[in-house]
Order: sequence, then structure tokens, then C-alpha cells
Amino acid sequence: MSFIKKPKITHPGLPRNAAGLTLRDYEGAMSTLCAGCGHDSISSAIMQAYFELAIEPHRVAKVSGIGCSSKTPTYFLGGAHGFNSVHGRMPSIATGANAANRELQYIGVSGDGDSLSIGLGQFAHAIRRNVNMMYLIENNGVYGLTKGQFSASADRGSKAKKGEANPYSPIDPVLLAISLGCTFVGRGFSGDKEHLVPLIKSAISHSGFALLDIISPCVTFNDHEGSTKSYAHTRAHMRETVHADYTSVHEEIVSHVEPGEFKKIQMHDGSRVGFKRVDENFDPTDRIGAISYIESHRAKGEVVTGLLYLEESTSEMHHVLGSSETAMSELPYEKLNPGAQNLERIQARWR
Amino acid sequence: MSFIKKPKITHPGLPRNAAGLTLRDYEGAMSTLCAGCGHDSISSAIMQAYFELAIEPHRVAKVSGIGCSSKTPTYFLGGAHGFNSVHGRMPSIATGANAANRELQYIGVSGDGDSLSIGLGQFAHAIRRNVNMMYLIENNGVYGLTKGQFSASADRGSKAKKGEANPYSPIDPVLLAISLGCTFVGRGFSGDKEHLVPLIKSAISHSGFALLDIISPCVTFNDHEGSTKSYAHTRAHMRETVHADYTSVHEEIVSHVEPGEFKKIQMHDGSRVGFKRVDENFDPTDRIGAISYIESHRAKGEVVTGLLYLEESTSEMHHVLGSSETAMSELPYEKLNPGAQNLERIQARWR
Amino acid sequence: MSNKAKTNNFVVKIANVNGTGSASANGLLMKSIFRMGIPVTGKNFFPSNIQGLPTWYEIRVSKDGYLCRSGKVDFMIAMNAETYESDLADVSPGGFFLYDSTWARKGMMQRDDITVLGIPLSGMCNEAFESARAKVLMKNVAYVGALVALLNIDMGVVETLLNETFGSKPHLMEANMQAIKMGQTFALENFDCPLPLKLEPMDKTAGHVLVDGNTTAGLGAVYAGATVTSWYPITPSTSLIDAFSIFCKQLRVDPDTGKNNYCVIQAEDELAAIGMVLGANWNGARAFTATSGPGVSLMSEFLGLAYYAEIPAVLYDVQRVSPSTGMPTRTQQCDIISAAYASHGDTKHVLLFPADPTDCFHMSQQAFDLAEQLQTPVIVLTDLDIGMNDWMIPEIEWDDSYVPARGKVYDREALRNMDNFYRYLDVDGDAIPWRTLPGVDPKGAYFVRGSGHNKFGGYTEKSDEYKDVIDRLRRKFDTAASMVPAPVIDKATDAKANKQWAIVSIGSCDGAIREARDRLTASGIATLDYMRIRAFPFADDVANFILDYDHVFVVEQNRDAQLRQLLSNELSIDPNRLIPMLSYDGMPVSSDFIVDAVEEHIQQGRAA
Amino acid sequence: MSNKAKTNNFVVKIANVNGTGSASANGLLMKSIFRMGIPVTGKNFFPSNIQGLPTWYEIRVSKDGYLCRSGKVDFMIAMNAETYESDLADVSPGGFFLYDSTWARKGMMQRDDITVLGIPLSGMCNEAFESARAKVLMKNVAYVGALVALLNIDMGVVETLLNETFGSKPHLMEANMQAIKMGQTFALENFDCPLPLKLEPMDKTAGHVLVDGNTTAGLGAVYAGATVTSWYPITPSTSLIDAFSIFCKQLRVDPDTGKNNYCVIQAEDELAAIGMVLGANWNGARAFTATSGPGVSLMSEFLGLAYYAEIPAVLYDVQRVSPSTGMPTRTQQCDIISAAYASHGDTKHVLLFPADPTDCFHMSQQAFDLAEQLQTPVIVLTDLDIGMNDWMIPEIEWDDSYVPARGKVYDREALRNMDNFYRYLDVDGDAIPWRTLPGVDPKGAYFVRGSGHNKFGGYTEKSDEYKDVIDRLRRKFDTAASMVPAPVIDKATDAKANKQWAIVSIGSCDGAIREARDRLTASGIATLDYMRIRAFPFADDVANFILDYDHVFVVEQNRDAQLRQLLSNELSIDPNRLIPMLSYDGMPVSSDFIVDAVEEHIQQGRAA
Ligand SMILES: Cc1ncc(C[n+]2csc(CCOP(=O)(O)OP(=O)(O)O)c2C)c(N)n1
Ligand SMILES: Cc1ncc(C[n+]2csc(CCOP(=O)(O)OP(=O)(O)O)c2C)c(N)n1
Ligand code: SF4
Ligand code: SF4
Ligand SMILES: [Mg+2]
Ligand SMILES: [Mg+2]
Repeated sequence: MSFIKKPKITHPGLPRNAAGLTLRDYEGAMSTLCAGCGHDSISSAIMQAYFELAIEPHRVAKVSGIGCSSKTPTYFLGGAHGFNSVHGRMPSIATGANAANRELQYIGVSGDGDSLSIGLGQFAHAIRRNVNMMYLIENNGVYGLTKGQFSASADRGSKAKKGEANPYSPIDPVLLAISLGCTFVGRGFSGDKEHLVPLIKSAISHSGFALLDIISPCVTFNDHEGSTKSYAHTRAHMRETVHADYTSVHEEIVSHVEPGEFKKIQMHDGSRVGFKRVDENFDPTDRIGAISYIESHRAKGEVVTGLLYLEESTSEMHHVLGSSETAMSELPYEKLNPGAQNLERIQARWR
Repeated sequence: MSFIKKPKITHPGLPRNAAGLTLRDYEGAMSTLCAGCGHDSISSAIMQAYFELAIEPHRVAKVSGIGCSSKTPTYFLGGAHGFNSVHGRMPSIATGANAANRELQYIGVSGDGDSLSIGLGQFAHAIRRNVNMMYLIENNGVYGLTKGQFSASADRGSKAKKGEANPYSPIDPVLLAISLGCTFVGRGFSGDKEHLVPLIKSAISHSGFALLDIISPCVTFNDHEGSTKSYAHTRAHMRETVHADYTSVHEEIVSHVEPGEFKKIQMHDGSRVGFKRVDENFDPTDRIGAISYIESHRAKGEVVTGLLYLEESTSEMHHVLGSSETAMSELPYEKLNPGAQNLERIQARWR
Repeated sequence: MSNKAKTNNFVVKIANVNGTGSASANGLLMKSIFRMGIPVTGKNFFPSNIQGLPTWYEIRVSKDGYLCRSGKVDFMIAMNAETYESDLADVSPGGFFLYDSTWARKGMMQRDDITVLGIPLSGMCNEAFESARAKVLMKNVAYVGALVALLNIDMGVVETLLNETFGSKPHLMEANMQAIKMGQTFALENFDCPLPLKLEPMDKTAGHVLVDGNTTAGLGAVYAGATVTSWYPITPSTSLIDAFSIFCKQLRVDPDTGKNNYCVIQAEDELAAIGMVLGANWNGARAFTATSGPGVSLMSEFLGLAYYAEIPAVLYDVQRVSPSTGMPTRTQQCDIISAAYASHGDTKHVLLFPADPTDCFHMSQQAFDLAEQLQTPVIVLTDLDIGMNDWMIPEIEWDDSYVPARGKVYDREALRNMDNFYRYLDVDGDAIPWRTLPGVDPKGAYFVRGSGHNKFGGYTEKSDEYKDVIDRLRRKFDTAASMVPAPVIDKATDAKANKQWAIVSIGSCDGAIREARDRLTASGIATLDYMRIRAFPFADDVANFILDYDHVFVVEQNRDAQLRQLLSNELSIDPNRLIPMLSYDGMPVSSDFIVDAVEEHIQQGRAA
Repeated sequence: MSNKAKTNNFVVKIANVNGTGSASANGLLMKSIFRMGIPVTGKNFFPSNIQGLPTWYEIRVSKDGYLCRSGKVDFMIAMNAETYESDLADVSPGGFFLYDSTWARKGMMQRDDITVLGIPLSGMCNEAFESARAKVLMKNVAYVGALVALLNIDMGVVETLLNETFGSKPHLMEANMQAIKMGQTFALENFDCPLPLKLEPMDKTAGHVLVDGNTTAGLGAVYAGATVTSWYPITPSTSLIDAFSIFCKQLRVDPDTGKNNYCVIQAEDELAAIGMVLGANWNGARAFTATSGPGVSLMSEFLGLAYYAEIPAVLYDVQRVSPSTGMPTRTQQCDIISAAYASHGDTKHVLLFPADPTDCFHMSQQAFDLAEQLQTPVIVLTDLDIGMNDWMIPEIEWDDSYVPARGKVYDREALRNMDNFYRYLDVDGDAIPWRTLPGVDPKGAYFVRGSGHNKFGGYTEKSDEYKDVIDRLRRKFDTAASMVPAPVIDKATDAKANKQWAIVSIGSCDGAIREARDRLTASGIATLDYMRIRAFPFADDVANFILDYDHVFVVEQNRDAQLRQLLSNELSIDPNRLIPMLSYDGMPVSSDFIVDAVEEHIQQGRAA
């Protein structure tokens, strides 16, 4: 990290998206993470995805918990409101925010400590409610900010920096989410931006809870030999199953259909996500199949990545609750005040 | 419930177990639950199981959270210490108690509200640590004690007493536990004591975390038509897969082997659990198989019961931690005090 | 007391077993008296289980309109054999004790200072009704029937009430009337009816209603324009959210679209409940939650965040007996300290103290207004007594010209017209900054955080920048003190007002204090001025009042004198000036308790 | 100050960027001075991130043995260009400012009241070392080398220390020595060495050690016989548990079996951590946890259970700047109220206030003894300053005859010999009941619950039974007051002792107060008696001391005068007698702060 602030002057020649914005408009404050931290790569993939989707930053709300990962929302989409809440409790902030204003987009950023230990309950229940948001776990197998303790995603036998082996078996957020009925589940790698950007775009376009578990090495505490969340180990053991190819509503669809694609799913907003099958045995719309596939590869020490499960037909929280299409926060008080007459009518029953 | 206290006089003719105790010695205080509450049947199955296993009540520690279900430890094993803690946090009490004294047996009683909402995180992490205990979820699909709100185990579409349908999909503790690596997972029905008692005995003999999800109808708030946790609905949709048949170390094994049994597993304490296969397609030692079996039957609206998954080879928490065989609480201070000399040695490094 | 004095002036207490359907019979009794124009209140003492444990319902009939517990029982309806003994002991000398004489009860007659009445209620009902359920339920209706005769209840009123309830179900109407008649007939035939405790029609309930505070609080939130609630069930707060939901279903479904103009989310626990409330408020909705003590403990981390990051939120704490799980179905005012200072570090919260269901309604609007104006959580400290008991209150009035006070929020236009927006600047000198809502304009974007931030909203670890914000937050509390509801001060009309002692209290102690003051004056012991504090931080009047007297009695319902502590600490008042008067056994404080405590204290003072 | 006065008496502050390995260089500097026999302390001001943000290390050299911050900086080693400006401003007049002159820095010379020294540290190291990492690391060692010359550090000592560290790695030893020499040579060649701030060997550190309080607290728990710990990582408490684990690995592995006579469990969060601690203590192990403010908030529900159900527990709260997440790497004493009254309802906890690492060690045993004797949680309120900074303390002494006080526990034999065991009876009149451990005997079986229980241990919802227990708990606190460590009272030797003012404080304010008192006496402003409170509830001496003076200054490190509040409330002392003196900017309180505050107050008093 250098302490010299980047000038915020937009070069006139920079490419602009449909919203008339350049990539620079999707940047945030300067990162204070360690040089080489996987989380910074994820931030840049997020900027790229939103830029490509031409979503205005201020129509997005960014929420996070506490941790190195949870600091990152400050470092992208500076034009979006952000909420760096308390450790492990971001899902409830996101759920409440979404309840208040369904018209914004929500991006939740969390860490493996934040989501799988202290925040496990809230994470699971946000899935159960199918809150319409993109939820990222920046998964490094350790607690970065508190200096490298194992997290619940650390693999059994994975080595700490000082050599100690982790004795517990890991909680795999992807398996957990699918078994809890999550409707969009993917896994990416911060070191593989090419695949990450379309995954993020697909997740954004999903109506409901979209989980992305992103392996994101901690260069300071968990990138050594013996770690199973290092850059080297992830590269060597990653097994891509399905490559998501996102097609926006606005684009000509035909031009993007590629050979080898075997499934195309229309998203709620009219966009399409295409699956380019990498492994013939895998179908990301088959829930039980996806579970056994991921489980069995995990048993072999492989990390299955790609778009792992997608179910676009279900209802997000507001459908389930029957909420008005207008955001709660936008309803004028006249619509909310039942008036003096109703109060009289109600009180008549209390006599 | 009647207010007349039962006399605590033991009839001389009552059968006695190997510990010289009668079934009456396994009773507790009088229940204050509603007449017909499923939880009371579970209590009586627990008494029966401990009586048959001839375990002295005071060698058992009973822990629970808050709820009608969590009240029940007062109603069985009166000679055992009990700890009725706070809502959803029993797993941590049990883990700490077990850390302090590995020589006792632990029985944790919880409700679906207690374990799947407020307590989900602790429940999951107790599984992850493989704490050596039997953990019962007395599952009625509602919050009994707070008067009938849906819990997270309520099925989508299940009807509340006043007719409202539950909009969310359920968290199935059995699937969740298996996907978190739980080493003993079974499901029973409080209305089926015959199958429940051997299930409980098997769970007690397991070394590690043994989860029993027991469907236990709430006669006051969730036993009406339209409920999927009623006595009637459970009886109609229960699908027994494997009937556990427990064989104690002390018994002649041969006499208990029955035809149709296909697997016999030696438990850590030398006892054996036999599986009498009811469904030919089911193998409770195949993790991925068990998950898909349960999932697919759930999709058909069936409730799979019996011993669903068992893995006896893994290590419970103390093995993982390398704890002394003697309970921490029994270690004399002489073994704990490093002495003045060591203190001097340590301080030499601080100069 | 003379017979005359007991007309329209006594306490009936019904001892029962829960889950046996006595609630509707007791309601019928209450409403009948109310419809006769006689002031009445009902207090429900129920167990923390669902079926089979002792439960009591205490009805106070008071021609003078006293709504508190008096501390006496004039007439015990003993329907629970398990508690006969203690119920018998509870009856005040000269009182009555009615029991189910179907089975002979020995040892029932130990007391010769009261009158025991036996009615074979079970026997009668077992004979008269077929179904097991009816046999149980109708016992309760039958004692109401007996009371019709014994207390001289207007039979016409009873019939009307039954008609309103069972009008559409004639067979139920018939069964109920039959049970009423049975009880009435037996009483008329066997006892000298009416008893000296009896009712005579009055006109003192016109313009009043019977309601509990959780219902009015939930309704108050609807009128305040709350749209989002998230909560986790816990006694005694659950019925507040139930009320909000039910009223929303009635009043807030869009007639055109059929969609809900509200959002009710049952959370997975209290941490999530308050988290959702913060998320929703941050995003511009009026959102609230309700809980009780254990929930406040669990919410405390998030409450600290809301204080420091300045997020509005409304939290109803319906207090119950603590510590820990305590007695969930008994009342206390025990969360004053834990609510005022909820969370670690230097944190303070605005509190409102409703005294009755009327306050619960109006303070709901005040709570949301203050939360948004001050950008901080507002905790409404109500209690089980207010929230779950049946109070007689004047009809609630609503002014349709109410406009929610949303506080300082820059809209899009304001943002476009300014150079830069900074979240935590004290622009107006009142220590309240301006905020913006997500989604409005990129210029309004800022980052909410519970970690150190400076007045611009940026992250900081610099001592002076941190201090700047935290010092402004302290000043914001001074602004708050000037905005919260002022205390209600009731000076004794007596000209030679006593400057030696006065009474200070909060919330649901109000009724008992009002009666106690009248009794103390009447008996010549003391004529006491009285201040009911309605909010924390304390308005200036609070200190001024206290400093006017040598000593004040601080009446509150907890063991550790929490209000006294708050007064002394926040106003730098010598604690020795504040004499604690503490009722904390879980029963709503009675006027007897206060009269006795004051009398004892004053007599000690005179003796010394 | 004269040059003479600055010998062995100055503050060096090193400004750096975190993650660049300056910690070991600063440690080398500290230890060198210490080994020269000169009293020294080090305070680390680090950011709440891992790499790339400003970090400072402040070394105070004090021949008089003052261990606090003085409030001054005599010599700034400015290694972080980003903070040059503020670092420059921080230097006291007459001081020195050393920077890396590899690149020319404009505007560096604005101040003409200090001396600026430039050394091309990066340049030298870039040239001398190969690897990128070494280039960065050795810069730090090189400034130590420069200081060897500038401050007159004993080179022999430096070499010995390097040998102790790198003895087994000759190439590292060599590189370090090379860097040291480089810095030293440059300084000798370019500056007038030594500076007026300089070191001269003394003999004032014999029998002392340099250590932080988290290390001694962790070690203290080992010696207390703690066997179970469960915790969730949080700054600044993590290193306390790390210390416990490391010492256990060294000292508690059974030599025969290789098995651990301890159990360390990383919990999933703070709620689980305290839950495990309660489970383990219930079951007879000495168990503890450590956390900081946010953790205390999350633990509060369980702490209330432990209070009410009377379960021993030890909790170290290493306080940091709040509210909310606050500034996790800065110090405060801000959890006094939230710890004392943690949880809803009428709940109170025993607190211990260590002042330094010595206390952290000994109070560990006291905490466990008190927790078991009183059967209640004991919270050790330490702070980041004590816990994570390097203190010079006398060597800790250990008496091997220590026997843990396990309190009232009936064993099997006692149980067999009694008729009936009842958990919550006040058998001995000291309000402390007897307990039993699970597994021992069926006769000892009882049910722990946070819901209403009577003195026999049975469930209750009866007012009098509930009150009986809760009143005994209040009395238990009186017993506690007689058992906790008494305050340390330091009367001024001055005969004509001032009865107008005195100082009252807690914990880590101690060092600054001691120096401030000396300075106030020396300057003739005031000679002040001083009481350091060591525990809550307050022993009798505490009130007696305070009431001896017209006013006492209550020095503490939080915004809201939390100690003052506790004193006034619990001792019924007029708050106006207690004059708050509050330092809460996140820096350890300095003697300057106290001297200034007292002086100002006294002068105001004289003027009035
Ligand atoms: C209640 C609470 N407990 C503990 C902490 C300390 N803490 C800060 S970040 C963190 C863990 C972060 O781990 P993870 O979520 O994996 O994020 P990473 O830093 O690895 O990206 C912890 C325990 C806290 N801030 N709040
Ligand atoms: C912190 C806290 N929140 C809420 C409650 C109120 N409460 C008591 S029991 C219960 C739910 C019990 O449901 P479950 O665990 O399913 O048990 P059941 O009564 O159905 O057997 C709740 C919410 C509480 N006691 N503590
Ligand atoms: S410590 Fe690890 S996770 Fe945190 S910023 Fe550094 S590399 Fe990233
Ligand atoms: S309410 Fe339901 S769960 Fe509770 S005791 Fe009654 S039947 Fe059982
Ligand atoms: Mg992490
Ligand atoms: Mg339940």
C-alpha cells in the first residue's frame, strides 16, 4: 500500500458504460489491506461487474460485518451507501434494509469467520428467507483481522503459519447453503477474475439470495505451504465445473450463445445466465446431484468452483410476504395513517 | 395434569436393572406440560433407555435451553444434575461441561425453536467439535412455550392453528447435521416409543455427537388438521428406513441378532448397534447416499425416520484436543501448579 | 368498612388452572361491570407454562376510579384446589371465599373471619353438559352466573355481551346462558343475595375503553407510520407485535393491489431482530422491535452501534421479572439501568416511560419522532402490568393532522445544491447532524460504521477526531433532554404544601401512587406533591422538582433502586436525598405498599 | 530542562508503518535500555489493520521509575512519511526529529525549536541488502544503530541481545549487526554524539522484568489452576489466551501420558465462549474467558444467568475504546458500568481492577478464588494499555503453598451424612449457599435454572420465594465487599495533609497519578492523598477514605465518569463530592493530563 492518494480525475478517453459511467466511477476509497490480499481482487471484480452491468452505484447498498473482508465495501462503489456493521450480523442489517427498500440492489460482503462462526445463524436464516441480495464470503480459512486463527472453513489438517494443524472438519458454505435451500450458489477464486466477473454478474441478476463463496487467500497469515487456502493450493486443486456466462437483457442474446453451452436460464430481470458445462457429469439445476458432486469431489481434496446451483423460480422474501411493490421507505404517510375514524371503529370493540 | 403428588415409594416387586435400580429411580419431578404433549413421551422413553442401560442417574448430566421441551429434563432422571440454561445456548453449556468432565454422560434437550433459530450457530458448532453427547431436538414445528409461532422446522404450507400457512421452507435438522459432518444422526417420533427407545440407547452409546430429531407433536398449538407435525400427519407420512437394534456389551450378542439385519456396528464402548433394514435402498453408513435418500423422500412429503447416519470411527472433542483421560475437574492442584521454579525460568526470558 | 363502602368498591380474585378457558369467563365478568358504568380493572397472574398450573385473575371494582392493585382481596373465587390454602389465606378479613363444593374439602373452614360459600360447580356442569370440554369450560361460566346473583350484576348486560360473542353460534350462546342461569339460580336459592359487596350501576365508564397496553402500543406504531417490524417471540412482548400485525392486516393492505403496506418479519433471535430494525431505519423506513429483558441483553451490542453510528430505532421493552429468565409472567421495572446504558463503553439511550395504555399509544408516535429527530435508538420501557393487563382508559383521540417528524434528512435536491455532504457535522449547533438515505443520490453516499469515525464520516484512529464525535454525542443528549416529554407534576392542592417530602416515580407505579396520595392525605399522614418522570434524559424540570424538597420518595419496581441511581448520576443529586421505595416481588405495586412505606418512613423521621 | 535532567529521562517515539517489522527493532531498543539498568516502558500505538497503516512505539526512559506516559515526546524517529507532519508537531520544544533522508523532504524544517536529523536509512539498506524483505526490515535495525550512537546505548548489551535472538541463525545475526553498525557509523560521522538526551548505566532494573499484562494474566490463570478456557478472538484480549495456551503447552502436558492437563477451545462467538465457561465451572473446573467490550455486550445474557444461578466464572475484559467497535487498538476504562451491571434486571458483578502486569498475575488467583468462594462471575477489568504494552515490574513471586480456595462444595461424604441437600439455603448466614458437583452423588443433584427458583432450588413463581433468593443475593454482595482486595491507600507523607482534595482512581491510571502527585507536590500546588480502588463491590475503606475529604478527584479513562457513578450509587455518596477527571482519547492517560487538570481545578477553587 502506498500512502499517496489517487487523484480522482477521470480520463476523458476511458470507456463508458450504458449509464455513461467509467470504471473509475465504480471505485471506492484506497484499500488498507495487505498488498496481495485476495480480497482486493474481489473488490476489483465487483467494480468490473457493476460497471459492465451499468448499474448506477447509488442504487446499490453495500453491507458488511467485521473483518478484513468486511472492510472492503469502503474500497469499491464509492457512490453507494455502505454499512459496516458488527461482527457476524450483516445478514440482519441486509434483511432489514431490503425490507425497507426493495428497489435497491444489495451486496453483502463477509468473511469466513464472520459468516460461518459468529454469523452462522444469521447467514442461514437470510438464506431461508431468500432475501434478494448478493452475498459474498471472502473465504481465506482464517481470521485475518485478528491475526490468523483458524476459521470454521479451514480444512482438517490444514497448517497454520506456525505449523499447527487444524483438528476440526470444515463447514463448507456452499454445501450448507444448498442444503438450506439457497437458490443461487456459486464458488469462485479471487485469483481468477475472468471467471469471477460473470459469476458476480449472474449473482447480481438473481432474484433471491445469491451466495458466492470466493476463495481469497490471506497473504499474511494463510498463504504458506501446508495451507489449503493458499494461492498455490487453490490453483492446484480447483475444479471448475460450470462456467457461468452472463447475458444482459439489453444485449443481443444470440451473439452470446456459445457451443458447448447446455443450459440457459432466464433470470428474473430478463437477463440470461448460460452454463458452459466444463464437467459433463454436472448439472447445476439438480439439487441433490449438485450436493453429491460437491461432496464427492471434496472428499478427494478438490475445490469445486463455478456456478453450482441455481433455481430461478422461487420467491424472494417480499413475494413471500406479499409486500407492496413500492418500497416501504417511499410510502407516503397518507398511505400509512389509518385515520381517526378507524381508531374509533377499533375502540368500539374495547367496550 | 393433576396436582396430587405421586408418592415416591418403590414397590418391592418392581424389576431392577444391573445397577439395582428400578424404573422409578429414573423418574424426575412431575411434568407441567400439557396433557398429551409429545415431549412427555420422549421423557418416558429416555427413562426407559437409561433404565435398560443400567446407567446410574447421577453419572448423567442433563442440559437444556428454554422452551416446553427444554423444561423436560426436570421430569426425568431426578438423581442427575440438570442445567436449564438460556434460550438456544445449551450446546455451549454442554461443551464446557464436557470439557470439564469427560467422564459423565451428557444429554442435551432442545426444541426446534431453541436449536434451529436462536441456537443454530451453537448447534452447528457443537456438531463440528463432535462433542460427546446425545442431543435431542423435540421437534414440534412451533414455539410451544410462547404460544404457537412457527419455528424454522415448520414445513412450507403447514397451517397454523388459526389457519395461516407458513411461507418459508423448513430447516431439516437431520440434513443439516449430516452436511455438517455429524457422526450419529437419527430421527424418531414421540408417538412410537418402541422404535424410540433403541434409538436413544444407540445414541447414548455413540462416542461423539449423536443427534436425534424427534417429531413431538404440540397438542395445544400444532396438532390440528393442516399441520404437518401433528400426530395424525406424522403417522401417515412417516417412513421408517432402518430400525436400530441396540445390543449392550453385557448381553449375549447372538440372542439379539435378528434375521434381516444387514449391518452391525461396534460402538466405542463395546456395545453394538444393529441395523434392521426396512428399506432395501438405504444404507446408514453412506453419507452422500443418506443425504439424497432423505432429500428425495422429503420432496415427496415423507418423513424419513430411524437411524439415518452413523460413523463410529471419528474422534470426539477430547481426542481431537488431546485431553488427559482424567477429567479436568478431577485433576489435583499439584498437577496444575507449575511451581515457583518454573516461574523463575519463564521470567528469565523477560529481561 | 361498612357495607355501603363496599358497594362498587372491592376486589374479586379468581383462582384457576391455566388452559381451562377461564379467560373468557373473566372477561365477561369484567366487561359486565364496565358496561354497568362502574370503573374496573383486571390483572392476570398467569404461569409460565401452557396448561395445568395455577392462574389468577384479579378484578378491582372502584367507584373512585382507582386502577391499581389495592393489596386486598374481598372475594376469592377458588377454582383451583391446589391453591385453596394460600387462596384462603389471601382473603382480607370480612371477605368471602367461594369454592367448588362438588367434593367436600376438609380444613376449608379454618378462618372464622371470612364467609365461605360452596357451590357444586363441577357437579352441576358434569350433569348439565355432554362433552368433556364443555364440562370444564362451563364451570367458569357458572361461577360468573353465581356472581350475577351474589354481586348484583345486570343480567341484561351479561346477555348482551354473550350475544355479541356468540351471536352467530346459537348452540354456544345457549350453553353459556344455561351455565350462567345455573350458577345464578344456585346462588339465589342458597345464599343471601346480593352480598354486602355489590354493584350498583353508575355512569363513570362512558367515553372509556378497556384495553391492554401492548394492544395500544402496537396500534400506536401503526399510527406512527411504522412499516417494518422484526421481532423474536418473548413473553410479555409478543402480544405487542401481534397487535401491530393484526391491525396492519386490517388497516394497511392496499385496497387496490391487495399488497401489504407493511412488513412483519419473525427473526431468528433478538440480535437479528434489532439488526433488521437498524437496517430498515438506515434505509428510511420507520422500523421497530419489541422484547423483554433477555432480549435487551442480546441486543446490547447492536444498540451500541446504533448509538455511535446514529441510527434511529424504536424498541419496546416490556419488562418482566429478572435477573436472567426470572419470572416471565410477572411484572417489574427492572431494565432501567440496562436499557439506559445498554452496550459496552460510554453509551446512553433515550428512554420513554409510559404509565398506561394511553401512554403506550401516544408515546409510540413520540418514540418514532424522537428516534428520527435525534437519530438514535429510543427505548420505550413499558412492563407486563401495562402491557398485558386490562386497563380502563379514556378513549384514545387521534388528530389526523399529525405529520411524522422525520428529522434532518437531506433529499436529492438539497444534496445537489451543496458542495459536499458530510455525515457527522454539527451544522446547526444542536449536536444533531444531517443524514441521507441510500438510493437517493451518489453525493449523499457515506459509510456507516461502528468503528472510529470523524465528523466527516471517514474512518479514523486519531484521538482528537474520535473525541470530537464522541463529545458531540454527549451534547446531543442535552438536546434530547429538551425534546423528550416533560414530567407530569401534580402538586397537592393543599395550600400548606409539604416541602419535606414528595414522591417521584415512573410508569406503571402511577395508579398506586395516585391512590396512595389520596389515602395519605385522607388519613392525615402527609400531603405529597408528585412527579411522574416520562423520559430519560431528564428534562430540567426533573431536577428542579426534586431540589424543591428535603427528600423525595423514589417509588419503583425493582430491587436495586435503578431510577434513583439514574437520577443521582445524571443530575448529580445527592443520593441521600432520594429515598428508595422498592416493590419487586413481581406483583404490580399496590397502594397499600406505598401507604405503608411512606407512613413508616415518616413516623421514623418523626421519631428520630 | 537542563541536559543533565535529560540523562536517562526522556521519551523516544518511533513512527512507522505496520507490517514492516519494526516491532523487533523497538523491542531491541527497549531491552537494551533495560539491560543498562535504566527504568523504561514501551507503549505501542498500532492501527486496526494488518499492514500499511501508521503505527507508533513510545519508549519512556525514566531514571525515577515513572512508567506512565508523560505527555511529551523528546525524540521522534519518523519512519513514516505519511505522518511526518503530525509527528513533527508532536515533538516537544527542544526535542529531536530523526527522519529517513534518502529522499529530500520539503517543509520538514518549519519548526526551529527542535533539531532535525536526517539519515538516509532506506538508501543505506537498499545498497547493503539483497532481498526486498531485508531492505525493509533492516531500515528499522539501522535506526536502532543510529540511536546506539545518539543516545549512548551500550553496544555490548545490543550485541548480547542480538546473540540471544539470532544465535542459532548466524546469517541473520550478521545482517542485524551490519545494519546496527551502519546506523551507528552514520550517526557518529554526521552528528554530535551523544545528544543531550542520553543514557548512562544505572542499577535500577535488577529484580525486574519487562512484560505485558496479557502475558502475566494468562500465566496467572495457569498458576490459579485454571484448566478450561474458551474464547473468541478479539483485540486486545487475544494475546491473553495465547499466553495461557503457550504456557499450558510448556507446563501442563502430562509428562507420563503426553496428554494435556488443560483444554483450550476457540468458540464460535462470545456467547458460546461464556456459555462453555459456565458449563465447565458448573462441572467443577476452573474455567475462564477473555474478551473486550463488544464481547461483554454479547455475554451479558449469560452473565445474568451466572449471577442468578450462582455459577462461578472468571472473565477478563481487556478494555478498548468504545462505544461499538470503536478503536480496537486504543485504550480506555470504559466498561465499568457495563461490566458491573452486565445483563438486564437487578444484576451486579464482582469486578477486579488490576493496575499493571503484576496485578494481572496475582488477581488471576484472586479472581478464581473469589468466583468459587462467592459462586458468581468475577470480571477482571484490565485494559489495552496494561494488557498489550511493555511494563517494567518487579519479578513476580510465587508461593508454592498456595491452595486454591474452592469455596463451599459438599463432597460425597458430606452429602451422605446429611438428610437433604438444598442448593440455595443460607446455611452459614453469610448469604453464600453450598453447591455440589455433577457426578458425585445422586443426593447432590439439583437443577440449575435462570428462571424463578426458591431457596431449596425448586422452580417457583411465588413472590415471597422469589424475593427470598434475590434478597439473599443482595446480601451476598455485602459478604463480597468484605472479601475482595482492599484499596491501596497512599497518604502523603506531608504532615499538614490536605483534607480538601484527594485522588481516587483505578487500574492503569496508577502510574500517571503517582508521577502527577510527585509533580504537584514538587511544584507546591497540592499534596494529595491517593486511593487506588482494587475491586467492586467497594470495601468499607473506600467510603471512609472519600468521606475524609471535602472533594476527591476521580481520575478515570472514559467519557461518562463511570467509576464516579458507581461510587456515588453504591456508597450513596453525593456526586458533587466526586470531581470527574476524564481522559478518554484512547491514549493511556499521562501525568501531564492529571497535573493540568488538578492545577486548573484547584486554581478555579481558589479563585471562587
Ligand atoms: C463481537 C466481536 N467479536 C470479535 C471481534 C474481533 N474480530 C474482528 S474481525 C474477526 C474475524 C474476521 O475473520 P473473517 O470474517 O474471516 O475476516 P477476514 O479478516 O479473514 O477477512 C474477529 C474475530 C469483533 N470485532 N467483534
Ligand atoms: C432470549 C430469549 N428470547 C426469547 C425467549 C422466549 N422463548 C421461550 S421458549 C421459546 C421458544 C421455544 O420453542 P421451542 O424451542 O421449539 O420449544 P417448545 O416450547 O416448542 O418445546 C421462546 C422464543 C427466551 N426465553 N429467551
Ligand atoms: S491479514 Fe490477510 S485477509 Fe487481512 S488484509 Fe492482510 S492478507 Fe488480507
Ligand atoms: S404448549 Fe405444546 S409443546 Fe408446550 S407443553 Fe403444551 S403441548 Fe407440549
Ligand atoms: Mg477470513
Ligand atoms: Mg418447538
